[in-house]
Amino acid sequence: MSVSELFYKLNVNFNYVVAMTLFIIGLYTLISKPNLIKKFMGLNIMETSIFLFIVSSGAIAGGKAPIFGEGVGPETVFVNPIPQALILTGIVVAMSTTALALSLMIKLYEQCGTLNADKLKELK
Amino acid sequence: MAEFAHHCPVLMVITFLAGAVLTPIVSKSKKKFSFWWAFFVSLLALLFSSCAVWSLYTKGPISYWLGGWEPPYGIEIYFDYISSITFLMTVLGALIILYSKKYIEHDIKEEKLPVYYTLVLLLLCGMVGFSITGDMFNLYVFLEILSLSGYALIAITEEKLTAMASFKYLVMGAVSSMCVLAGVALLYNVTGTLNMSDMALRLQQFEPIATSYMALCLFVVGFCVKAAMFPVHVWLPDAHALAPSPVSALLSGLVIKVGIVGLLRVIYGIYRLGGAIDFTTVTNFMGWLAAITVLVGAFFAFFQDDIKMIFAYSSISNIGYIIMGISLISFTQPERGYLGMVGGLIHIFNHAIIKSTLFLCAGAIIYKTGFRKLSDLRGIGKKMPITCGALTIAALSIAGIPPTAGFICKWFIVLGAIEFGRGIWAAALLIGAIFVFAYYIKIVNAIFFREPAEPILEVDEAPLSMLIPIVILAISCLVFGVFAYLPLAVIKPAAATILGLPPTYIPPGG
Amino acid sequence: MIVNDIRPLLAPMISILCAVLIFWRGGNAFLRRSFSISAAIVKWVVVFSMLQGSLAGKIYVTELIPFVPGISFLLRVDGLGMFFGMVSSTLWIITTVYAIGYMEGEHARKRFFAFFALCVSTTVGIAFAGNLFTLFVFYEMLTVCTYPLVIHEETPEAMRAGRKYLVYTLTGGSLILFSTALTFYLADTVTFAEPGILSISNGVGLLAAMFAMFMLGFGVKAAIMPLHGWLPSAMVAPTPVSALLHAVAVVKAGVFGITRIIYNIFGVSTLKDMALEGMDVASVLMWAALITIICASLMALMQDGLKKRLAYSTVSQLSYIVLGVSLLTPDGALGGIVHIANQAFMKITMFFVAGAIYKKTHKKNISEMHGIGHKMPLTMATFTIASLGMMGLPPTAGFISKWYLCLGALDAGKMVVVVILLLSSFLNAAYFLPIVYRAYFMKPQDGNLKTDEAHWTLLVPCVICALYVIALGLFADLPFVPLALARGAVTGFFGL
Amino acid sequence: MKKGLVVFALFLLWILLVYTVIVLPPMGSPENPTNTHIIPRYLEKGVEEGGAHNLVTGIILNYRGFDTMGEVTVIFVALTCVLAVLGRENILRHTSKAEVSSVEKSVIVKCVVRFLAPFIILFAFYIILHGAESPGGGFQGGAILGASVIIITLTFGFALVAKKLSLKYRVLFESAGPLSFFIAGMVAIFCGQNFLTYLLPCVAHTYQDFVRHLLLIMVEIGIGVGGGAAISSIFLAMEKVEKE
Repeated sequence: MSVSELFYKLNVNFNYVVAMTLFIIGLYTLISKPNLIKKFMGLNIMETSIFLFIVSSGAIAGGKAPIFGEGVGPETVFVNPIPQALILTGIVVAMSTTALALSLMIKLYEQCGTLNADKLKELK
Repeated sequence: MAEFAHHCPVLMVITFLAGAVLTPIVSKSKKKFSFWWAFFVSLLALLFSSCAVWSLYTKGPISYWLGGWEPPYGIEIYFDYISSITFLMTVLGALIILYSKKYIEHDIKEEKLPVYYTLVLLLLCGMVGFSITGDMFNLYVFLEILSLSGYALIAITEEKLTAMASFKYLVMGAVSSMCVLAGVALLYNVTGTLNMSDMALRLQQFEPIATSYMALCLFVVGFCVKAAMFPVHVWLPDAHALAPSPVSALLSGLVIKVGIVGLLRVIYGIYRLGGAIDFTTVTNFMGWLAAITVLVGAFFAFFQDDIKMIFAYSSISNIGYIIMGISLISFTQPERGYLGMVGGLIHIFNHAIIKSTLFLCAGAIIYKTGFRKLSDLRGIGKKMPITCGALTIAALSIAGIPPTAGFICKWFIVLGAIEFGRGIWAAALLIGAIFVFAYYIKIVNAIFFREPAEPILEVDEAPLSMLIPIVILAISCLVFGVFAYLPLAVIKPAAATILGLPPTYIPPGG
Repeated sequence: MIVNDIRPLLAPMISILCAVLIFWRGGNAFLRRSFSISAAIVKWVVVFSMLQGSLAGKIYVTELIPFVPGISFLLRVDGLGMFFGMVSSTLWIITTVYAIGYMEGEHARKRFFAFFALCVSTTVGIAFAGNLFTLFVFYEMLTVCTYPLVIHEETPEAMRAGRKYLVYTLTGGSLILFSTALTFYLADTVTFAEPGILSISNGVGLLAAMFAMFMLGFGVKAAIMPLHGWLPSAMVAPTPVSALLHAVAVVKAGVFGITRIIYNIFGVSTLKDMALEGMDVASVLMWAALITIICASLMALMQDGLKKRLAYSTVSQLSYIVLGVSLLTPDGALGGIVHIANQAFMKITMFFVAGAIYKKTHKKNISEMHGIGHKMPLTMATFTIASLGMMGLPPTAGFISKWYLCLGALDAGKMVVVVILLLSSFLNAAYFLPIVYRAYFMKPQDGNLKTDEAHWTLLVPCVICALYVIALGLFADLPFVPLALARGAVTGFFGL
Repeated sequence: MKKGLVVFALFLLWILLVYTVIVLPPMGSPENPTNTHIIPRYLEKGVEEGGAHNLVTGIILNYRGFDTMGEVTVIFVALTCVLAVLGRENILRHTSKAEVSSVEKSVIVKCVVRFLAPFIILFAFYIILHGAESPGGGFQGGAILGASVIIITLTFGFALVAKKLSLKYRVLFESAGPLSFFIAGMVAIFCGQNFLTYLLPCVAHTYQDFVRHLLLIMVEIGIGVGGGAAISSIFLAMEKVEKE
C-alpha cells in the first residue's frame, strides 16, 4: 500500500479510524485508571466507539433517514436501517451493564469504603 | 407432533423468559412460592428441549424463521447438533433449581428469593437462546442476557468479597462482550449480513481481507474470556468460589461452556463453512494456550485450601481440555480433527455433570457445617457419607480414572492429539490429570481418612432436596463412564457435522 | 475355540457385589465375614469351572457394550488370563480367612473388607481383560481401590506412603494411557492377539518409544528399579494388605501387564526385530531386570524390619518374572509366568508369618526375633519352607521356575543370566537364612521356650500355602497345577 | 515502566485495528456489501411487510423482533440484577427528614417541574405511539418516561414517588416489555404461525392489518412502559440514605 493510497483510505474510512481510536482510548482508560468509576467510563467509551463504527457502516453519502412518508420519491436514497436498529439494542445493553456496574460499585463502597482498585486489592 | 417439535426450540427460550418475568409477579405475596414456580418452569422447558432434541436426532436440524421471515432477512433459530447442549442446560438447570430450595433460603434474605430465581431462569434463558440462535447479533444479545444475570448472581449474597469478584467478572466480561460485538460489526461490514450461514456463504464471495481475520481474532478473544482460558482466566477463581454453590455449579458447569459454544459457532459455523479463510493459525495458537491452561489450572489448584477454590481452578484446567479438543482441526482434512472434536464435545457434557456434582457437594457441606476450608472439614465423610461419596465419585471422574465419565474425554482428546501429531498436547493433558488427581486425593484424604474435628461432630446428612440432585449427578458420572456409548451416540453426529462430515461418519478403524 | 460365556464377567462382578453388600450391611461382623468368605468361594468356583475348558484350549469371551468406538469392554479368558485369575482367586480365599483373623479389633473394618473385595475384583478383571483398554481400566481401578488399604492406619506415615504410591502408579498409568492411544492409532485395535498386533512397519523408533512407555508404566507396579520406591513405603499397610499387594494384586498386575504387552501387543517376532543401534529392545528390559534382581537383593540384606526385607525380596523376585518374559524364548516365558504363581504362594506365606508374629508378639524387626521358632514352631516352619523356595531349592516350587528360567536363558544364549540367577540364589539365602537361624538357634530374650502359636485363622493359611509350595515342586507336571496352565499360555504366544 | 508497556501494546493494537478497518470498502458508498445485500428488499417491501413507515421501527419490531425481545429482556435483567445486588428501595428507610439531597430545592424548580411533568409524560407516550411513522419508538419513549420519574424524584423527594408509584403496580409494569412480546408471539403460535408473526392468516383478511397494528402497538406500549418502569425502579433502588 503506497502512502497516498494509505492517506486516501484513512480519509474515506475516517469514521472507522476514529471509532477504533476511541476503542483504544477506552481500553487505555479501563486499564490505567485506578478508580472503578473511571474504569467503567472507559468501558462506556469502548461501547460507544463500536456503536459509532456500526452506525457509520450503514451510511450512504447523501442518504436520508429511512422513513417513508411525504417528500419521498422513488429516487430518494436511504441510509441502511439495520445498523440503526442494531445500535439501539447495543445502547440498551450498554445501559444495562452500566446500571449493574454502578449498583455493584455502590455495594462495594458501602462494604469497603473505597472505589480505588489498588486499595481494594490490598483490602482483600 | 412434528408441528409442535418445530416450535420447541423457541418455546424453550420463551418458557424461561416468561417464567423469569412472571416470577416476581406470582410470588409477590408468598416469596417462597417462587421456588415451585421456577422448578415448574424448568421442567416445562426440559419437556420442550427433550422434544426438540428428539426431533433433531430423528429428523435433522430445525430451522425456525422468527416472524416467518426467511433467513437473511429475519432472524433464524437454527437448532442443530451443537444446540443439543440445551438439553444438558435444561436438565442441569432443573436439578440445580431443586437443589437451591434449601440452600438459598439459608443463604439470602427471603425478600430476595424471587430475584434469585428470576436471575437463574434468565441465565438459563440466555444460555439456551445463545445456543440455538442462528444470527450473530442475536447471539450477542443472548450473550449479554446470560452474562448480566451471571454477574449479579455472584453478588446476590451479602458476603463482603462477592461484590468485588462480581465486578472483576463484569469488567472482563464486558470487555469480552465488546470484542464479540466488534467482531460482529467487522464481519457485518465485510459480508453485509448477520445470519451465520449466510455470512459463511458471503465470506466465500469476497476476497479475504485482514478484517475477516481480525474479526476472528476478536471473537476468539471474546469467547475465550467467557470460557476462562489462560491468560484471561483471572476472573474465574474468585467468581466461582465466592458465588453461592448452586450458582457456582451453574457457572462452572454451563456458563463457561457458552464460550466454547460461541467458538464452535464462529470457527466452525462461519469460518470453516465459509472455507475462504485459513483459520488454523488461530486454532493452533488456541491449542497451545489450552495446553498451558491445563497445566496452569491444575498447578494453581494444588495450592488452594478452600474446596470451592480448588474446584474453580480445576474448571480452568478442564476448559483447557475442551479447547484443546476442539482446536485439533486441519483446514484441508476435516476428518483428522474428528477424534479431538468428539473428545472436546464429550468433555463439555461430562465436565458439566462432574463439576456441578462437585460444587453441589461442596455446597451441601458448606450448608451443613459453615466451613469451606479443607483443614476445617476433616472427617466430614463419616458424618455425611452420601454427599462425600458422591464427591469422591466426581473427583475420580474429573481426574479421569476409568471407568468414570471423565476418562472417556481424556481418552478421546489424547487419541485425537496423537492422531493429529500433537503428542505434546496429549502429554500436557496427562500431566495435568495427574496434578488434578493429586489435589482431589487431598480432598478425599481430608474428608474420609481423618478423624472428625470438634465443630463438625454434630453434623448430619444434607436434606433430601439437596441429596436428590447430587445423587442423580453422581450416578450419571458413573453411568456415562461405563455406558459411554449413550452420550457418544449424541455427540458423534455433532462432531461430524461441525467438521462438515456427514452425521453418520465413522472414523477409520471403527 | 472361542466360546461366548457370562462367566468371565461374573467373576469380577461377584466381588463387586460383595463390596456393595459390605458397604451396605458390613457393620455387622457376622454378615461381613459371611459375605467375604462366600464371595471368595463362589468366585473361586466360577473361575475353576472354566479351568477344564481353558486347558482344553477353549477361550471364554464376554463382550459387553462398546466402550468407545472401535473398542469394546471385552473380557476374555485365555491361557495366561486363566492362570492369573486362578492364582488370584485361590489366594483370595486364603487371604480372606487370614484377614478376618488379623483384622480382629482393628478400626474401619467395613471399609477394609469392602475395598479388599474391590481389589480382588479388579485383579481378576485385569486377568480376564480382553484388550489393552479394558486392562487399563481395571489397572487404574486397582490403583484407586488399593489406596484406602495402603493408608488404612491413617497415620501420617501411612498417608505419605499412600501419596507416594499414587504418584508413582498414576504417573505410570498416564504413560500407559498415552501409549494405549498410540497403539490404537497405529493398529486401529487394542484387542490382545497372538502374536501381537503391532508390526515393525510402524517404525522402530516409535515402537521403541511406545515399548519404553509401556514398560515404565507397568514397571511401576512391577517395581522394576528405579521405579520401586513406593513398594517398601507401602509396607505400613496391615499385613493382609501387604500380602495381597505384594503377592497377588498390585505387583502381579504390573508383571502381568508387561507379559501382555510383550506377547499380545508387540509379539515375539516384532520385538526380536526391534533393534536400535544393534541392541534389541527386549534385552534392555532384560538388563533392567537383572540389575533389579541384584540391587534389590543387596538392599534386602541391609533391612532390619521383616516386612521391609520381604518387600525388597519381592522387588527382586518380580524381576525374575520380567526377566523370564523378556528372554523371548518359550522356556524363559514359561519360567517367568509360572513364577507369578510360585512367587505368590511363597511370598504370601512369608507375609502371613510376619503378620502372625507381629500380631502375637508385636515385633517388627528381625533383630528382636531371637528364638521365635521355639515359640511359634509351626509358623516358622512354614517360613523356612518358603525361604527355601525363594532360594530355588528342590523340591519347592521356586526350583521349578528357576529351572525353566535357566533353560530359557541357555536357549537364548545368555550365560550371564544363568550366572546372575545363581548369584541371586546365594543372596536370597544370605538374607533369609539368618532369620531362620535366629528363630531356631538363638535363645529368646525372655528365655521362655513355651509354644504359643497364633490364632488358627492366622496359622492355617500359612500352613496351606507352605504345603502348596512343596506340592507345586513335587507334582509340577500334574494337569491342574500352574505349570500346565502356563504351558498353555506359552504355547499360544510362540505358536508352538 | 508498566504504563509505558501498556501504552506501547495499545499503540500496536491501534495500528492493527486501524489497518483492519481501512481496508474495508469505502464508507458511505452504495456499493458496500452492507448496502447491497439485504437492504434492497427492506427498502422495497419493508413498509408493506413491516407495517411501519419508519423502517427502523419496522426492522426492530418485525424483521428483527426476536432481537428486540432480547433487548427488553436485557432491561429487565438489568433491573433484576440491580435488585439482586442492592435490594428494593425501602420506604421505611426514608423517613421524612432524610432526603436524597439535603439541599433545599428552590421554589422555581419545583414549580417548573410540577408544570412540565405531565407534558413530559405526554410527550413520552407520543414518542411511543408514533414510532411507526416518525423517529421514535418504545425505547426512546420509555427512556423519556423514566427520565420524567427521575426528575420528579429529584425535585419532590423519594418518599412521594415511592408512595405514588406503589410497588404493587410497578412490579407489573416492569414485566410489561417481555410479556407483551410473549403475548404477541404466543398469539401467533396459536394461530399456527411462527413466533412473533404479526400478520395472522387465521384472522379474516380485512382485519389482518388492523390486528397487526394492534399487536404492534401493544408491543410498543409494552416496551415503553416496561422500559420506563425499569429505569425508574433502578433509579429508586440505587437511592441511598446517607449514613446519619
